[in-house]
Amino acid sequence: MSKIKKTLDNVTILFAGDSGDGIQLAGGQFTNNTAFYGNDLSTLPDFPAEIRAPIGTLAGVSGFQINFGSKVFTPGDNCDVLVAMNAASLKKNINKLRERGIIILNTSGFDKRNMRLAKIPDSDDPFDNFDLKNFIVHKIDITKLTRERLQNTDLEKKEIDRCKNMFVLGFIYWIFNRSINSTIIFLEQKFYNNKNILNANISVLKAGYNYGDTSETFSSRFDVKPRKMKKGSYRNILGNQAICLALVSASYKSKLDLFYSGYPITPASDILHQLSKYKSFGVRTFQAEDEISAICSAIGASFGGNLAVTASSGPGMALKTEALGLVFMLELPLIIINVQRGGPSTGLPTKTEQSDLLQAVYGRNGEAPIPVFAPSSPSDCFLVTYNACKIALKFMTPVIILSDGYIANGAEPWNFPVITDLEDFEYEFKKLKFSEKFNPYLRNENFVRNWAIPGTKDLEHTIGGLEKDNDSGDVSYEPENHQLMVKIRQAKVNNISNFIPDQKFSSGSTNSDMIIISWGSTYGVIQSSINELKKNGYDIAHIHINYIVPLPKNIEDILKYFEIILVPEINNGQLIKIIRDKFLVNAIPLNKIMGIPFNSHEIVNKVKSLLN
Amino acid sequence: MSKIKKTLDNVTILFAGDSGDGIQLAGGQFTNNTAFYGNDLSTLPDFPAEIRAPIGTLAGVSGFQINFGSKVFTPGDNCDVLVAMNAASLKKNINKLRERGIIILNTSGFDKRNMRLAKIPDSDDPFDNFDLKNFIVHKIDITKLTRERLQNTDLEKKEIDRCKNMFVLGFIYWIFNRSINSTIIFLEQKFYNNKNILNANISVLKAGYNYGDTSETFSSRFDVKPRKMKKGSYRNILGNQAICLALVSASYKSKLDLFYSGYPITPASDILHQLSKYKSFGVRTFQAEDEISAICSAIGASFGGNLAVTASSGPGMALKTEALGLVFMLELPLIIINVQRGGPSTGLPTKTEQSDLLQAVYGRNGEAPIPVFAPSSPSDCFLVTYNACKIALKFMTPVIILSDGYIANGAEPWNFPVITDLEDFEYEFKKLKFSEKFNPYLRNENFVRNWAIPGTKDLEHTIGGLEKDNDSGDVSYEPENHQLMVKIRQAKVNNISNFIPDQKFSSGSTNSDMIIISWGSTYGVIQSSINELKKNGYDIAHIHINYIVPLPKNIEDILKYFEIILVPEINNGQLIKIIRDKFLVNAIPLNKIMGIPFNSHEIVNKVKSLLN
Amino acid sequence: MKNNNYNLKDFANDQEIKWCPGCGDYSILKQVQSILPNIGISKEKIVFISGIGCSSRFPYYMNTYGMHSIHGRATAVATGLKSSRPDLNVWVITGDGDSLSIGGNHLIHLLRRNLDLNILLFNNEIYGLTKGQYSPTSELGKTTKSTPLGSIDNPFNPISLSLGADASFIARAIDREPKHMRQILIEANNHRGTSLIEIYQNCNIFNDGAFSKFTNKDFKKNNSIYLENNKPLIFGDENDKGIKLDGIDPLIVDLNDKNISVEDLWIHDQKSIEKANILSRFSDINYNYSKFPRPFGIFFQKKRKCYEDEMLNQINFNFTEDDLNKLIAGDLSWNIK
Amino acid sequence: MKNNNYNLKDFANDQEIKWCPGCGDYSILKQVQSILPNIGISKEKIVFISGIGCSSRFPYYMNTYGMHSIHGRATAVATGLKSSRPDLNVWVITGDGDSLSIGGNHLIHLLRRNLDLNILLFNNEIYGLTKGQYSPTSELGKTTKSTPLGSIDNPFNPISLSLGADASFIARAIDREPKHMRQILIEANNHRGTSLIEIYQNCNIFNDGAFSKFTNKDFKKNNSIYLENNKPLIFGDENDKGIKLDGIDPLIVDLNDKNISVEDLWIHDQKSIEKANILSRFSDINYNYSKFPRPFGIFFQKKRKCYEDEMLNQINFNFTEDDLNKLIAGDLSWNIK
Ligand SMILES: Cc1ncc(C[n+]2csc(CCOP(=O)(O)OP(=O)(O)O)c2C)c(N)n1
Ligand SMILES: Cc1ncc(C[n+]2csc(CCOP(=O)(O)OP(=O)(O)O)c2C)c(N)n1
Ligand code: SF4
Ligand code: SF4
Ligand SMILES: [Mg+2]
Ligand SMILES: [Mg+2]
Repeated sequence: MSKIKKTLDNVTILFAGDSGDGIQLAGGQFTNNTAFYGNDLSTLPDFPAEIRAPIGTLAGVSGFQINFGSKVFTPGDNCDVLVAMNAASLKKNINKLRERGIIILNTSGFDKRNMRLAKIPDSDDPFDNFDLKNFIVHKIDITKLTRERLQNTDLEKKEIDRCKNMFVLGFIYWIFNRSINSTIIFLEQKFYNNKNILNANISVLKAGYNYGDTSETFSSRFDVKPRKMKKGSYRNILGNQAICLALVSASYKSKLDLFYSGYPITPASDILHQLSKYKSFGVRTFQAEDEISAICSAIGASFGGNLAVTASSGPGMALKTEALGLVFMLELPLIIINVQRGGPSTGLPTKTEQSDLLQAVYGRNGEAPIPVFAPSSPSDCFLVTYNACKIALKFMTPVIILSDGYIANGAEPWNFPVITDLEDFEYEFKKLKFSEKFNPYLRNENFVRNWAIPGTKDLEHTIGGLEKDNDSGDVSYEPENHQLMVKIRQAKVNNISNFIPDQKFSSGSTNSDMIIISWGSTYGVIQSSINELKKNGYDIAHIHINYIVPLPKNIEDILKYFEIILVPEINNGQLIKIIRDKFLVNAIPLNKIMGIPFNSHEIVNKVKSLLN
Repeated sequence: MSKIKKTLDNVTILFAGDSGDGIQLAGGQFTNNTAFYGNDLSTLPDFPAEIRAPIGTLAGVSGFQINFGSKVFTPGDNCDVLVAMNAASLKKNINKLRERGIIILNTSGFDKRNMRLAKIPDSDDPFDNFDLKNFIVHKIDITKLTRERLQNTDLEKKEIDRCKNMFVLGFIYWIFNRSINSTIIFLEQKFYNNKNILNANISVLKAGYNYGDTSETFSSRFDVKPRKMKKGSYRNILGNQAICLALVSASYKSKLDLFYSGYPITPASDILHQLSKYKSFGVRTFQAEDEISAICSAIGASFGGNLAVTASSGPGMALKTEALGLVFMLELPLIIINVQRGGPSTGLPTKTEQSDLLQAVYGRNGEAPIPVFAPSSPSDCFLVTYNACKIALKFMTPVIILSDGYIANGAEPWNFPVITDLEDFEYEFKKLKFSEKFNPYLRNENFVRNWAIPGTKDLEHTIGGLEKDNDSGDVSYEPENHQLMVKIRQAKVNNISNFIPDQKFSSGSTNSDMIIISWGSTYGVIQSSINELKKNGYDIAHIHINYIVPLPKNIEDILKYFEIILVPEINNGQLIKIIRDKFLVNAIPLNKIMGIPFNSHEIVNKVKSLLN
Repeated sequence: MKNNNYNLKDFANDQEIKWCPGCGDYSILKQVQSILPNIGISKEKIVFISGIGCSSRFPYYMNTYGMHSIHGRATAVATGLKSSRPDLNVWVITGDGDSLSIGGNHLIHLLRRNLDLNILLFNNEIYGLTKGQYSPTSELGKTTKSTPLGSIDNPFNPISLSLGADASFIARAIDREPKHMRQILIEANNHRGTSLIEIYQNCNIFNDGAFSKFTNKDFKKNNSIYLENNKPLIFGDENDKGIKLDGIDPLIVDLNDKNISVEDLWIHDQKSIEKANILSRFSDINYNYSKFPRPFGIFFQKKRKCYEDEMLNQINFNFTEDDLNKLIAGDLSWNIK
Repeated sequence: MKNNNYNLKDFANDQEIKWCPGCGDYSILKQVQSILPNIGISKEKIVFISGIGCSSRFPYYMNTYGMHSIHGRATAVATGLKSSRPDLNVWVITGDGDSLSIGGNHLIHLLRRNLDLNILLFNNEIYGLTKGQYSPTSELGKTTKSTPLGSIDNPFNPISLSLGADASFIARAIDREPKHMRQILIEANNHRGTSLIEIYQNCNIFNDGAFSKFTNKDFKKNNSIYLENNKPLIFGDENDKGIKLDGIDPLIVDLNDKNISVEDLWIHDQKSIEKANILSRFSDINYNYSKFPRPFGIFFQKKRKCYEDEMLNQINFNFTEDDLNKLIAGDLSWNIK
């Protein structure tokens, strides 16, 4: 039976089900397939906070949202397609579906038990409890169909039921007119030593696909336009992955061994996990006893001449505060990554937030300015991390990278580089020239001190956290010297603004109606909001700040063209404090503190209210 | 022989010598005597950084400066009288003496050995190395005179030499026309079980006094005008002492046991030392294994219904960061005192600085606003600490007190209160009313939650650092609830501005030529600068902010009268960032980062340059 | 000593329990809830303080006072609470990561100070909450998320470490032996001083079967030995093996051997630090004891002064307002009239 | 093994030493500077890492590489340095406050991990740099600035604690026995693994005479015992006392007694963890050993794998740029042309 084909610009699908339903795997497979197909895309996983939340409950719902098409900035505000494997997942997500959106329901997930677990009142038809009239609903008994398909295998019921996600995936592939081959290859790798399970999964995947063909369910299939991407090699990438790849690349290009030290914490742990798989690339990873040991051991490694890195999140970053002061005083290179999560305190460990900015900028005893950089998307993590390594080594300074949970676990296509195309590093280990007197705190024209690593003859010296004399490097409590050193260390950091790119407009120009200033993971949603606003005739400028300390030199120049300055942040207003202090402009905040990203309509509405 | 008497408004004396010379003791004695005499006064001790720096060296010089008279704000910029017990102490301090100032020299401290240790070139007359022509110099062989006086005692030479400081003290008493009785009483207490030493000290003290009478040294004696103080009882007080007395008083008035937990660190340790002597006032002190344990144990005590307090400095404060987030989330009362020192990192442990302000205000992960109060002088520590306790208990919140090394160790007369006159406390332990449903996060009209302490029947509950539901107090990851809670916690802190005094002018009015904004230990020097400026016809307004988070409500109103706003700070510009951000005024910084306080001429010059 | 006619349910609350189905934590929760009705302490006097980890969610499920604090610091929080409120009955709930990784220092300091409280160390030899990294008790060579090629950290022996830190009560229990666990919980609570119980707890998601040697019917009796004070050390499928001390060296002996009599065996003596030290190394691969069974029960117990009592001894609460006024006035004050 | 013709002066520098005159730190500095010329390692390969405290100023006075880090963290810094630079010869300098109070956790973790470095723990039973508060090794009842009524914290026994943490080399020395100290320093440096030496150090300003029992000529021989491997435990003014093991219980015996022969005495065996545990409690008032002499020398030594070696074993540095390009490209990539 042939069906109508429609071509669309963008589609957002939300896969939802119990955390045991294999939602993340199905979502991940669809993402890879989509990327391969050439769509632009952005994803947002939503894990339950508990390791194994009780089956069937609202707390146990796992979600995976993907937005894909010809131009994509965010995982999508509302979704076009919602897959709900059980009652709880429908209850939790139904409000995210746009009007006339498509719902695919696994009817056996709506039995009495599931309804009770989802705390939905009893009724004859379970679906009476949902207001489905504005949606296109497809009820499929996926559980039953899967079991029927596998009834002649040796598998246990539990194993059979675990294949349900392949049915959904196959069906979705069919709807979007895709080949199932990428997933077959994946399954072959995953289950290469268990043929029974492999065959079952493939069989159900095909069943799902064929169900589309044979059933009367859909009256149309969709083609989603691929993105016109510039020439190059692409892959999908998560933010934490990109950080790891940047670190390994920086290690290779700088010819310094990579030493990574961390203590597990959500959502930074994956950096430790991934790097510990890179031992074949000369990477040392150290799971320290706590975050203090993590940063201190990294400081030790940096002293020894390694490219040293540590990462953490909220509470763990707080613990690194004292040692951050030390490494600042030592003037040793160090990369500190904060994958931010909802705070304060333990807060909302599995949710995203941008609320550690002021801590990064100001949160130390004494005058201790440290460069702070922030990537704007998963793939941008590569560039920002790589540049952070370059700056850390060139300027003998710690650099803080502020990522967040949304970037860390979100995926997007990435036009990845080859190693030879990456910029070279500029730093050197001090060697003594003939008859020179050595002082570890002697500085070059950029105020950068000598890096003399243990093992180098004749450069024996001791450094520490006490103030030191500018001339000799010895400990000094002299009043004038202290002031001089504070000013020099500040000047060194300020001077980095001469080595970072000038601030560019992401949208608009000095002639635009107003300007939006943003940083971190809000980049995508602001871009898509501005595009939407453009359709309504608004001309909005946007600068997205990747380098927060020091700021690019030309920001003041840019801001003077604007009367209306909006600063949207996923916090209670942090960057805006810096902007107002530095430039004395009446910037206006837009804040969302819900552990989740902005929706574009929130930005659009705010902009409209400011301009009308 | 009778001599001329002169009456002066103010005098500054700097006692200086080797750290073994008993300088601090002599200075302290003179201070008490001076206070008793009715002078206003302010003192500044200057300890060597080392425990026992090598005798006779520059690093070993110990100093004690006292400014006293009819109205005193600071320990004095320049001194009128310099006592120098050895060569190093003269070399180090000669630049502090005003023109035509008096130098009293202990000649035997200028022998070859002492000159060598002070790194002064050899010459026939040691005094050729100093440019003394602009001063009135009195050379006395104090060592010799002391030894002669005690030659008939059984004391060892070491013990005899240790009495030198009494000679100086006696001599100074004579110059300023004082009775030596207060010191005799002190000595009797100190050496009550060693009569030999006692008699020797008294004898030398008298010798010094008599030396003034009998020698031809001075042609005039001085009377320094007492301050017209308002009626009341007075004593001398150091900043750290005042904090301790405020805590004990607050404990008594609030009827809560005091639990103090700390880990030794300069210059906060004395709070631990002093409170541990107050066990007879129901005070528990706990020397924790580190600062993390110090704050966490205090949190435990607060949970148990104590008035809980912890104090530290620079590196130790940094370590408390994570737990500060916890207690903020728990919404338990806690006093955290930061006696600031020179930073960053270990920095300049024995020097003063105001550079932890931004850390106190912003240095935590997540949105965690905590009230920050700062005393302006040693005696002000009492009021600010007492008020911090009141606010902490009334609002169930941690409060950070920012003192500094200068306030901690500086002395001034204090018009102390009697307990009955102190304000009462407003807080209550929750008790369950009949058939009420209990929720620990239910709030009163000031957004303050219930304090239900273990041991209270029927109020069993668990609190923690995860976000919690506004209605039930249970853990909650709901987006809207998180935003609500962040806003409520912020509103609670903001609302405290309704319960702190309105900002008053310390000098000037809305009609003044310009305004100075300050906080912390700069109060005194700014006041004296403004007085000096007044003499030159300048009318300068001054507001000194004791309550930094939240700011008094009327600051914006005040600032709008001024075009020139100067913010002097002993850091690289911190309060000014908050002022500029909040009020968008082009405040101008004046910064000194030398580990020492401002001199008034630095302020005066800056003001003049701004107004001319 | 039954009090207030409590029963288990009085200590449970209506919070939804969020541990994975099958997690060993459930058993521990239940045993604690079972013994509390009988310890003679009113509910409102009982406080559970935890750090962060799966195990540390425990206080949420208790109908008592509780605090879910921060990672590794429950011991420090409890120290402040107990020393300022000696009237309370305080329990610390902690995991192997919480207490031995980030919280190691506070733990050993609490043990040496000896406050009268009970520490339940849920040892699952893994980080549960952060989804499966190795912990300081994970065995050498373990592959986990953070050790794909196997761990290279020699694990702590928590019992040896506690002995070294002068703990005054040290015991071990296991989730699958509820009766034994209840008995140990009661003894720990009766002990005046800090009681540390290491409880083996199966994390069926990230480290399933870590303790199957001691739970599997087929071989648990050969791999474990249950200590009873003043009783000989006997174990084995048929209670047919014993342990003897040859001078300072323990030997495993066969009780079927006619030359061996029960009288010759090592008699467990909870007061002996020397014996406790050797016992703590049983089955430790580092010390030639790998063939020995793993001991459960009370290793060591010692009377020692409690910190909070000594603190209280130094304090005087009976001062008058006048005393305080004098303190404020100091030694040297003057009046302006 | 003499190398590079170094002598003591090569390891001293021109920095002014800022310890108090008479401080025990001077002796330790000198002994270290004396042995370094002979350990066969070039000066530029030697690194001293310290925390904060009087003792921690040590690196400033050494003409080697050094870092004066932050309070309690020298062990953590050294862990990162040694594991990433196994070629270096690393020494940790720390005080009793630095290593056992704030730094206790990093210390025990370093001991269990067993990196090949040497820890010199300057134990003066006081906080020197902060001017005289009690430390975790101060004796019960001690009055100090922070304990005007006497301390109530049971002190750590650093040797027992280290044994509990699985240290692979544990020794004790004292500032006033320079020759013995040098010998121990050399043995510690020769040991592959973490060597902990507790060095008694007199703080003549804030805790003068804390160790006079072991330094005063009149009674030091009765109060201390110097351990030598494979030698019997003998001490006393006239070498007239010995220690015997009665089963598991040590006894002090009089060698003048004719019924006692040297053959019966406890033979020191550095490999025995059981014996080391008992030795560590000698003279400990908590355990009925208060009459026993305080041991000096090597308590325990054990061969165990070093962390940095195991780390290196898992690492491969021989990858190509192509391998790296493949890693970046991942399993699934595509080209847009
Ligand atoms: C300061 C800090 N660092 C890290 C974390 C992340 N974290 C939470 S629990 C945990 C370890 C859990 O292991 P364990 O203590 O053994 O408890 P379990 O979950 O196994 O019961 C970690 C590392 C945190 N919450 N806070
Ligand atoms: C984080 C932090 N807390 C506290 C201090 C203050 N402090 C410096 S040294 C020291 C203890 C010194 O004692 P110890 O380690 O025994 O060394 P000693 O001076 O006796 O050699 C303390 C508490 C600090 N520098 N940093
Ligand atoms: S992850 Fe492991 S320890 Fe945590 S609740 Fe699940 S089974 Fe229990
Ligand atoms: S205070 Fe004590 S430990 Fe510190 S240098 Fe002086 S004598 Fe040595
Ligand atoms: Mg665990
Ligand atoms: Mg010490």
